[in-house]
Amino acid sequence: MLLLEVKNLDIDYKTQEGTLKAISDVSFTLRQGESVGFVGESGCGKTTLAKSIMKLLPKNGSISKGEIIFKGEDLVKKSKEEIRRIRHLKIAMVSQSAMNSLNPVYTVGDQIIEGILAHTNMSKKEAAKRAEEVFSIIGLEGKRLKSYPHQMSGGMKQRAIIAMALSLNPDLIIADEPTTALDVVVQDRILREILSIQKQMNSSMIFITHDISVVSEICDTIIVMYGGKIMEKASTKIFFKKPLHPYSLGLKNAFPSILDIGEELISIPGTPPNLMKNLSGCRFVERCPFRTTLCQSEMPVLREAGEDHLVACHYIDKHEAFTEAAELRETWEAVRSRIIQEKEEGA
Amino acid sequence: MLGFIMKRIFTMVIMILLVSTMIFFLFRTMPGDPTAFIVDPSIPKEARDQLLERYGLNDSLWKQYTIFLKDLVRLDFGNSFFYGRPVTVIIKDLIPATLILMFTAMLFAYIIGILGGAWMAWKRGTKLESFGITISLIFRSAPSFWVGLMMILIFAVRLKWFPGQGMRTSGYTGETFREIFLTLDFLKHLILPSIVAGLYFVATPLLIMRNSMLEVLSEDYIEMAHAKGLKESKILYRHAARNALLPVITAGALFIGSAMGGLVLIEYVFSWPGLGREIQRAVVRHDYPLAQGAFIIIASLVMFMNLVADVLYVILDPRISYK
Amino acid sequence: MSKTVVSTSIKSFFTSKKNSQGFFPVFINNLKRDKLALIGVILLIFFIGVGIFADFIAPYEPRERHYNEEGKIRRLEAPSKDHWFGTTDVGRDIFSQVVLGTKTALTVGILAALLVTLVGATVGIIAGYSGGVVDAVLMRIVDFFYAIPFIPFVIILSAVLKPSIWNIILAVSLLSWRTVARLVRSQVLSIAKRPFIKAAKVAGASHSRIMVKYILPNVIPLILLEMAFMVNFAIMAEASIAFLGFGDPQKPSWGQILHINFVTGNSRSAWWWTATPGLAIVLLLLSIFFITRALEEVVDPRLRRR
Amino acid sequence: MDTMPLIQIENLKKYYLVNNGIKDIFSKEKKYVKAIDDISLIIKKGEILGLAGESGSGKTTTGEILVRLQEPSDGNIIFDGHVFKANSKIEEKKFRKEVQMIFQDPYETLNPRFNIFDTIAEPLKIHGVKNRQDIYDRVIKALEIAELKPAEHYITRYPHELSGGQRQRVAIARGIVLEPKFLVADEPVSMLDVSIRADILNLLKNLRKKMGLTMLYVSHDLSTIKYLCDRIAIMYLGKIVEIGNVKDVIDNPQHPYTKVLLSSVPVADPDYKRQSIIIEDEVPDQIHLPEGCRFGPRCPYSTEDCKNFDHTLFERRTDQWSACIYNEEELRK
Repeated sequence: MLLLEVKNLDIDYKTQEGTLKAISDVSFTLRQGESVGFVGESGCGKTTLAKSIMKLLPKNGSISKGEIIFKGEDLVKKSKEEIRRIRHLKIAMVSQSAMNSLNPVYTVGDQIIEGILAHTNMSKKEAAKRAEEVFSIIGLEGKRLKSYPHQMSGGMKQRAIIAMALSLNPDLIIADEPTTALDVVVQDRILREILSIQKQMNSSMIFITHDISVVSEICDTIIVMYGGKIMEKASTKIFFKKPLHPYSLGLKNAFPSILDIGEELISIPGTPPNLMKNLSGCRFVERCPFRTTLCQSEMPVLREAGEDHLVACHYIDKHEAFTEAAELRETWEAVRSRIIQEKEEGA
Repeated sequence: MLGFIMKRIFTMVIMILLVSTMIFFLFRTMPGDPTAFIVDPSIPKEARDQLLERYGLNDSLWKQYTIFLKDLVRLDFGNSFFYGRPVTVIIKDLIPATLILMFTAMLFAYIIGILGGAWMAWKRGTKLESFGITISLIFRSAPSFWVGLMMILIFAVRLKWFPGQGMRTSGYTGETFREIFLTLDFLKHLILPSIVAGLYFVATPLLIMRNSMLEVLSEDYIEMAHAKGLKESKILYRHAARNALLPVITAGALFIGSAMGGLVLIEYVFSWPGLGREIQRAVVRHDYPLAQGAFIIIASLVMFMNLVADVLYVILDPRISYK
Repeated sequence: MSKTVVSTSIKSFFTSKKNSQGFFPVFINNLKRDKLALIGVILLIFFIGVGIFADFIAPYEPRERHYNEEGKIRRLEAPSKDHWFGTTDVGRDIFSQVVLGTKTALTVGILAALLVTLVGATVGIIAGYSGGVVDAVLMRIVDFFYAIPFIPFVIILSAVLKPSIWNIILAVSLLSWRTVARLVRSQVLSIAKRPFIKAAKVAGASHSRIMVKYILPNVIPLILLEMAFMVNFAIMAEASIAFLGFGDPQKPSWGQILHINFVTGNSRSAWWWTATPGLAIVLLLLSIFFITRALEEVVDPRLRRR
Repeated sequence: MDTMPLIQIENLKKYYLVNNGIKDIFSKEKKYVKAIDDISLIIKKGEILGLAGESGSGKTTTGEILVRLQEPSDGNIIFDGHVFKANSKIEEKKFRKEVQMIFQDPYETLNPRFNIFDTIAEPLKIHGVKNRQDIYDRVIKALEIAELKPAEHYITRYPHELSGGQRQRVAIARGIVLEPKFLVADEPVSMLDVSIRADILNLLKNLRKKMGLTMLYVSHDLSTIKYLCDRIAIMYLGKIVEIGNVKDVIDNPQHPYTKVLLSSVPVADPDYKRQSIIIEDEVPDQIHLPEGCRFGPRCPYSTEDCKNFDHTLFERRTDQWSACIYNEEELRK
């Protein structure tokens, strides 16, 4: 059953310099119990996308087009009050900087109970009991509910935030870089806990991260974003064996792994596109080693490239040749010289 | 907590000593007759010599200083030249009038300032906000004494709504605290000066609350509160305003000193029989013992209120440990 | 690239200091957007003009007594064609007094503000950058000056010193540098923690070089903002002191006009005499407050663009 | 490769006094945070040493002491034959010229009020280079080595006009313009996007090749250390717990803490099953350190003997030293 269906979503930010098209024409679906990982560089729109689902965009941001259908209803059309009732109860958030997501002047318990009371008829006592339950699920002692955030370590705070998100058994959890600020040992444990709870409760999850390896470990599906658009979507099993989009191929080269045996890392030359400009072609065109004139004029749509595999590239059929060429350093060096040359011409 | 308060009281006492010492030496550097500040130059020579002896003014500066400190500890500031009575007795009668005016005005200013500041931050970017800012800047630009004069002109002289001077109608005599301060007559006299003082005070909490609110509203825990589906009013007051208050209190503590100064002017304009008016009169009358005593008491009051603000801050912010 | 081309371009690197994120471009840009700030600039220019040319603008000597055709003193006359702001109880022209008062207000305001920011910024930068004992000692001194109530202190001071605007400037400076020092210090503390300061240290920059070339430029906007506030504070302080009767009797000032108005008991009847000097103070201070709004956005980028 | 040590650290300590409030003034017992507690290290000429550990391990403090951003509480640093004792200020300027540092945050590492030319020329000016042509040439050269091409395109820019990766390159150009012998890089890529991290890592590798630089690379990210470094030292609560060649340590960790760290790193391969060791994730606070082995309370292998352990490094395999009383076989039991 489809839990969430995002259709042709456009999100703009109004800034002094003009309109920034943070998200353009993004569509994807999410099944009950499925977890999908969004990866991409900073500014690719992944956080904006997550916030838009909860309608938490900053004041200058707005959904200019598209639908967000959650359990059959379009969230874009809902009133503020209707959205308020959905937040936390149906869609809960584990936010990016958990360190600062707890109000320093209230105890952690108060903040969890407050969220429960806002959506249920529970008494304060019952809510406190529920808070204790979720604390034990996530591995925190009940007496910790009486702690203030500054009395807890980073890992504990992150756990408290997760407990808060779980407190009403939401259908969908949106986790925005939930472990980025944590040390690797703590990160590992918390990721395991998130994964096991999500499977236990059969809730769906949107997981946002810049760390592709985390997605490989905890998500069923991966969505690669670039410049406000989806470049590739696939089940993680397929994607990590056979990425198809040139950008994904580049990422694979650039990513150091602890298992590597000394192959040289190759980065993708250039910088992401300026989303203030009116971009007509493929968003990756500036940095793509395989571009043609078609790529510069026309944005490719997401197309089926295999089972559970969608790619936004005009030349999916050439992917074998691309994969081979992408492993070579020269392929990307050519892009670098091209960019330097363009700069010199520009100057 | 007790330890923290003890520590603060300790620093306060040190500060009072320092300020008093500064005043002591300031008077000693006075051009002309350095004894004039403590012994009325107009009294007969013999009596004068006796007094000089009494205060050790013929002794070394150090000895004089120790006598000054001893007297300070006993709260003995000598006799007023003008009234001929002990300074301590005169000041004791003036303190309640000043404190009542101060607290009424502060209360008025902080309630309006905090609510208004929170509201202005919420209305960020609208016409209402610019209007609010402009109004508060106008009040910040207007000297309190001038606003007092204009208020008297309009509300006391032209409209005759309120009395324009003093704190009781002439002819009324009261002895006890209750007879003086807990009367309708007193309240009527209190209204104009406390409004003027309140308007003078209000800009500080208002503008700081607004800026602090703006900062707090961009914090992650506010977004989290939205994500939790809390009602807007709850986010605004329980989460945002509660945290935004902290800088207002800090700034409030620093502001008390200048607030006290503003009060001197308002007391003067409204002939309000408080410490502020008396210090002005004492200096005009060359009544130095009274001026010195009043100054030390005013400075001590300011420091005491600073202490209250600090304690309040510690109570409101659980992050501060008061070990 | 040929050698000659290089050397001309080198020169431009050493001389051109264009900074697109600089202070004035942002400030000017804010002026364009913020109409109140623009009004402030116009008003301030007006007041500065009046202050500079006060002696030409004032139609009469401020202490000159005016008589009507019948030879009587023009006592307490409401505003008229001859006397725009009316006359005092002894027939002096209030307009001339207010115009000359502008000069006093601006002199006190600007000089005191310069002195205060100079001392305050120096102390703030040294305390914030040095830290440790130096910082602790300087900040205790700041605390001490915060404990002294301003107006009462100036009253006492005027009992000791002769009333003159120089003593008022001195008193204002003595007691207000602490505010600037405190604010500058806290900003320096946050700047000093930033890695580009560490990088300068690693490169071997001396403490004085870091303070002058790295920290100072980054606190200049704050210092200018505080300077503007200090101008206002000093003008207000001078007016207050003069109103209490401790002003410089030689220099006509707005506070002094109000002092005479009040002690002669005319503040309750001669509204023109009460209102006009006060309005002058309000307008001058307001113009500066309006300008500071545009400055504030330069100092605190968080206030920008929302 | 020259095997002479460039840097030798002997018994380095950095303690911070904890000031807890008024009561402590009267108590005699002083509390310290032991950020670095008696470490000794050798960095050979031309070597890149990786320093790894979680936050609070003391790795950044070590880096900052090596460039003298902080003064050590105790211990010696011998740099290129010169001994720097704690709190000595000899030959500071000469030392500054030979040791440079790259910082983590590319957005904070450059003075927002300097353009790129001024930023890179600054160290030259500080060290008394006056000739304008000379300054210009060296700035351009540094930019080119840092692969900011065309260099002329960048010199008039201000930091806010550049991307994170470009800023980090500017920082590197500033670091190498004085042609130092030793470079400390503190998490230089952790705030950069994945797609450009490799560029900076490759650049650092090339610097060694081109300029013979010796480097200390401080990072929590074991995979970048594996990519870049020759040797690795693992720190835990102010102590070095394991040190050795990168390949040896990562493929055959000897210390239980190293094993835990390595097993916690996620791997971008859905089929790869990590063997994972679950431990208590709360690190003891740095004031009340556990007795004996500091990792003892969290260590899955700990025994009573660990509480009496006096920190020593044992050579468990060739050139691989571990601070655990048990060797590999004993741990396996």
